[in-house]
Amino acid sequence: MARITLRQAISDALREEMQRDENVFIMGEEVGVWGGTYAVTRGFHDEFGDKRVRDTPISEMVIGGAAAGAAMNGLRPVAEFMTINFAMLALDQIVNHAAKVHYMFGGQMKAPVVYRAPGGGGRQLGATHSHTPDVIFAHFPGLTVVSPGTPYDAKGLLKSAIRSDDPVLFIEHATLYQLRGEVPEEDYTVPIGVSEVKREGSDVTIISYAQGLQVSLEAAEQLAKEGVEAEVVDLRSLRPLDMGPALESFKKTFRAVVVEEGHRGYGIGAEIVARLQEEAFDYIDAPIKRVAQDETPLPYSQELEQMALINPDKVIAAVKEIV
Amino acid sequence: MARITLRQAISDALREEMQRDENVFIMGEEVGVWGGTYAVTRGFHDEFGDKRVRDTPISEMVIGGAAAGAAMNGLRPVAEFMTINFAMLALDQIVNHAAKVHYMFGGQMKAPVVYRAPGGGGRQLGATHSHTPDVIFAHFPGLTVVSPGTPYDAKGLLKSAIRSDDPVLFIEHATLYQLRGEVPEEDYTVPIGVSEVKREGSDVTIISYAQGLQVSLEAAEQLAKEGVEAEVVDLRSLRPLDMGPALESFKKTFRAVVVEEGHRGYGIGAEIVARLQEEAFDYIDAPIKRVAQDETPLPYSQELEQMALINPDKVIAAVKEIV
Amino acid sequence: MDKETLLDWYRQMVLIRRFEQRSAELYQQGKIGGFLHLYIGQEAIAVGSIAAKAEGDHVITAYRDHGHAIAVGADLNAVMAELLGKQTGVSMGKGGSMHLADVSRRYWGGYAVVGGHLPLATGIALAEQYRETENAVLCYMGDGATNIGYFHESLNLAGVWQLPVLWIIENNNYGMGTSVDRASAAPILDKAKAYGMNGEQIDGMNVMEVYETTQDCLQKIRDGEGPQFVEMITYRYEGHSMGDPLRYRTKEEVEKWREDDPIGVLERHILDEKAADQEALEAIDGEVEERIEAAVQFAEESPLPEPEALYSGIYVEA
Amino acid sequence: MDKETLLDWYRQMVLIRRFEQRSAELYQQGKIGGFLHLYIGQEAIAVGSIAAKAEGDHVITAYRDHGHAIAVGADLNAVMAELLGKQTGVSMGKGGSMHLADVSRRYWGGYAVVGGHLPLATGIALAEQYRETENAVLCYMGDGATNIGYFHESLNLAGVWQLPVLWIIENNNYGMGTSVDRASAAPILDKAKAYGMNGEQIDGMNVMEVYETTQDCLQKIRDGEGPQFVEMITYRYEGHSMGDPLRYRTKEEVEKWREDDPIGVLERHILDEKAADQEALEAIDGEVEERIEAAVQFAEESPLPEPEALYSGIYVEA
Ligand SMILES: Cc1ncc(C[n+]2csc(CCOP(=O)(O)OP(=O)(O)O)c2C)c(N)n1
Ligand SMILES: Cc1ncc(C[n+]2csc(CCOP(=O)(O)OP(=O)(O)O)c2C)c(N)n1
Ligand SMILES: [Mg+2]
Ligand SMILES: [Mg+2]
Repeated sequence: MARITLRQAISDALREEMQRDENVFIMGEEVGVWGGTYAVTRGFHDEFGDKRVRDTPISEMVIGGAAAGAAMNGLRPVAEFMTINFAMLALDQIVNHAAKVHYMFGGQMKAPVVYRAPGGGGRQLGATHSHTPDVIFAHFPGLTVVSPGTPYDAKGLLKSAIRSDDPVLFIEHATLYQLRGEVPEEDYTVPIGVSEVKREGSDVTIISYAQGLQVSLEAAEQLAKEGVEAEVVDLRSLRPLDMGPALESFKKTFRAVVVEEGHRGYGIGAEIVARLQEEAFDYIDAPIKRVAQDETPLPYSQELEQMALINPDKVIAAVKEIV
Repeated sequence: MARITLRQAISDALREEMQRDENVFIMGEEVGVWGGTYAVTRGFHDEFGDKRVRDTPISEMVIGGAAAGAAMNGLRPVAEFMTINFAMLALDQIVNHAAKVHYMFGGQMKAPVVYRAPGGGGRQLGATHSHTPDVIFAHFPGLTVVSPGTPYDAKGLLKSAIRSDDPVLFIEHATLYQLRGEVPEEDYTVPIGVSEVKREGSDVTIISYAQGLQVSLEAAEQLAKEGVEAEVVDLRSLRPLDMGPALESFKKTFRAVVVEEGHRGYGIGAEIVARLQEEAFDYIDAPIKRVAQDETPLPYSQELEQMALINPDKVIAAVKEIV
Repeated sequence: MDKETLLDWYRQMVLIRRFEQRSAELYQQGKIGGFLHLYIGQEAIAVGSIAAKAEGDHVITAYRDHGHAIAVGADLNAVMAELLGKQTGVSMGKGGSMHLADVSRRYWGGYAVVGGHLPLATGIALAEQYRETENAVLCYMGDGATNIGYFHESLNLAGVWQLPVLWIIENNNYGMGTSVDRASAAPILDKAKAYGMNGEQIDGMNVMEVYETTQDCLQKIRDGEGPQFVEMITYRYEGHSMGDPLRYRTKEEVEKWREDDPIGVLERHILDEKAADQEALEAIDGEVEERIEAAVQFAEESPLPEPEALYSGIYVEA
Repeated sequence: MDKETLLDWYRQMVLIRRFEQRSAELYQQGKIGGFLHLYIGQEAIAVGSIAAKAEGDHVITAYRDHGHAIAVGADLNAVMAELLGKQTGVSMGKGGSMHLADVSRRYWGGYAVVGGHLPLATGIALAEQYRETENAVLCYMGDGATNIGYFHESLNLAGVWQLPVLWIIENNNYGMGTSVDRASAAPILDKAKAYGMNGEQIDGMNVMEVYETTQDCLQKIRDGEGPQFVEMITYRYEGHSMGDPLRYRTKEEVEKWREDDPIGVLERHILDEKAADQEALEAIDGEVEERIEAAVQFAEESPLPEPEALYSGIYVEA
């Protein structure tokens, strides 16, 4: 197995799916000639041409909807929002159209579209460009929302997303693009809606995903040096949400910390906490902690921004409060 | 005190504020000649004229942003989204512009705008028109989100919202417009960010707001007949969120049910559960329950739609599971 | 136009008119819930334009969607059953009046968010272009919808990519209570040029004109001239939806428009051309009446959706 | 144009140019983070148009906002400090390059969501109309921004309400790597008519022309002719932001545009008109150099924001 970056993993998944199925095409701002703002689709325009690598105007609403429409009419579009911040402009198309047509018309149509959207803070892009608003999309039934934390999962989940008959929002974390990991050469998929234990441990359960997963794994390594063995569960999919591995782990450790990059209030962590206490009430030995982004717009200043974001130290501190 | 409808309470608050401060004006689709889709601004156009009662084109994005811009430049706009479903089109203007300019520009400007938005299900409007997406707005720091459950609170909170220097999303529940309650003649306000016990009880704490509050109060009445005294806490504001009364009550009852009209997953209730277990861990005697909308797009069929929505029976059932 | 065609159009237009009138009654009786937007007055548009469509062409519209459903030939019983929220409805009772579709007839349905279907139309057209077919999309919208961002982004993208879409503006003079001049900074026709389209304005009360213009436009699209834009002037006689206080227009205005009633216009044409006599038309009216009543009966007798339906069909992959 | 004015414009344009070049260096040194969008090549637009504004007029733009900040007269030290994320920055280090504002000069700042400031501009103008002042809003945007829904809704509303806004399109030929013809279905000027505006296209590399046109437009607005629309043709010599792979244009194209460099154009005009000699211009260059270095020094020596700043100022009412 090669060790490739998460960027490469996504790029490979896209390329391989485009080679496999000629109904798969990509569209979005700067995906073509530019090669993708984050260089994910570099070389695609040369390889696949104008028809299958489509630069769009700056028009998020129609990117969201045209991709859905093309999907309804038989294609397999992968629409890229340059960043998830701009996907907020397409919210209505994503959660109110793509996610609803199958149900609302009694099953007459489906919208197998994939929306790719890089997000996250930590790059000094200021308040409007640094969102991790995953939770607001995950709130809506009908949409599938996944967000990988490793190159392996990125490639496998993206393939599943493209092959899925349902609309999928595929959230990438821009600070993970450089992350390297083992990825097989041969075709494989990672199932949507299946969480996974990424590190075993017996003292505390850390539940996270995407960039939070990497922060959690780092925290777990440091904790191990201090004799605390954390089990790290990667949600991978936010909807459908598979609580299985998290519950199983929690029933073993009796303690949990949920780690996410988005804002704490009404965030992903809240749902996880609620589910744990609903479904494993008898196992709660200590308050379930949340480590999340502070509730402030993200400032430009690097020093201030970093204070607001999650990091391994914050996870370690939360763990120590309960073990 | 007169017993007036919640519709009248909102209408009165608007009228009185417009009379008090000439910088207050209203804008939105059909607020003028039509008199408001839900008749909230009936008569306003005649009373205040074109300048202060402004019909707009069907353009939610600019409604959201022009109101914010006018607020930045000294006015006190009350912009109406015909329904909160359409406010989703203005998400970026609301949470990324109105809610951020004060912070992002280091305090140089403020955006004292009020967005009114009726929402909710139960009227057979189908999947796209029946949202209670309160949580997705409440997730963002910088925005204030309130949603009253009684005529008294509606009037008092709307006045506070209009007088606030911060952007406020004021969520109305369309099925509550006919609800009657006592409202004083004289000027008063209800503070933003202050929860309130709406019914006292010692056996279980029911935490809710807006339409959920009414459902909860009805459930509490029936429970009382069976000897269970529920304390009902009304959040009123979702951001800032005042957990005080809920915590106090919970520390007395050791049991809680959170009731909301929106979808369960990643909903308001999740945050309340997370906060209760974080801040009153030693008092949890039973799983904290959530009663919320099922995770399905809302169907048109009345029978199916009602199944998906909350009602007193569901609240009662949840309470009985834990008392 | 040959006699059969004219009579067929007459039949369809009367069918839509009566369907709408009957629906209004059912709404008053509480048998239909939610919103109900009647197409009365605009029948010539759906009928004339859909008559011009080829089999492979697509249709998509807003919530005022009964007329288009009937014109594409959706099963009348199933359409009525949908309005009553029944299991047998075109959308299995989940969509209601605003969300009728019949994908088997390439009718992608009605959409309730103003302008929300325009991006979808763009994408549906993109798929046809991608597959290099000759098929086009007929995308209908109201005058009010031309002011929303969706309109701009969709027409622009269609222009840039030269997608096979015919944008049909059903200008009935109002978006709810707001007249076009209070909502649009320029006449609607002036908007076409901003997207590289010529645009045409026609009488939407005249089914023959609607048919011919639509045919021309579709031909242009198939000839590779790119997306087309037609504004069809029409009027809705009833309120926007049920319960419209109608404060924004006068009775006189409505009466004036009645002189142009699209069914009246066609009827006069048929009689003038001697394509049929009054009796023949009345026979059609009677036949329509029967079909409508049969549809109502079917709908009323149909079962409600099974409770499990609530939870099924949220995802294709369960 | 009188001599002082020409020299003042020259000074401002060189100041912007040098500020941008210096910023690029600081970015390379890692002292500026995030995105940095340089205004090099477009200086004539901010300088010429803002010179035409009355004191009460407002300015608002997108993320490519340094030029406008300098042209409105924002404190150069505070602007540079903002880029370095310092407490002394115009936005207290919270905004960065993309979010410079100086509300004391009615500069509402730069906004990073493409088109996101257009609705705000509309509202700012509405407030002036509401108060019945003569003040207008100069709202700048890129060519790429004309394709987003915000553009449509904002220009339409401004048209319907006849708001005092001057929409200035800085057409620098590209939105990131996408040329205008790959992004807009029609020439940008053709978009004005859809909002009931005439629209004008001018040479954005000529500060005199920019000034005069802006003055005319503002006069029209004050004369009650409603919102105005100007497309100013320009070019950005640098990449879109730092790290642009520049695959979408040729070196030759860039070189060709350099012949029209706005500073070169003005310099030739000054020398031709004998408003000043080469020496006088060099003196200005030197003076600018000093101001820039002083600003860099100020910014570098300024303190970082206090940690508490993270949590303050989220709400006006804490
Ligand atoms: C985005 C959005 N905003 C507002 C509404 C409420 N609304 C429903 S129909 C309508 C008027 C639309 O007018 P027009 O496009 O002219 O169509 P018509 O009803 O005349 O057929 C409005 C404002 C909506 N459904 N969606
Ligand atoms: C809504 C939105 N979509 C995409 C982006 C990413 N983006 C930033 S600048 C830009 C290009 C804008 O081009 P133009 O309006 O011509 O302005 P210029 O950069 O040329 O000054 C894009 C696509 C964004 N900031 N906001
Ligand atoms: Mg209309
Ligand atoms: Mg540009």
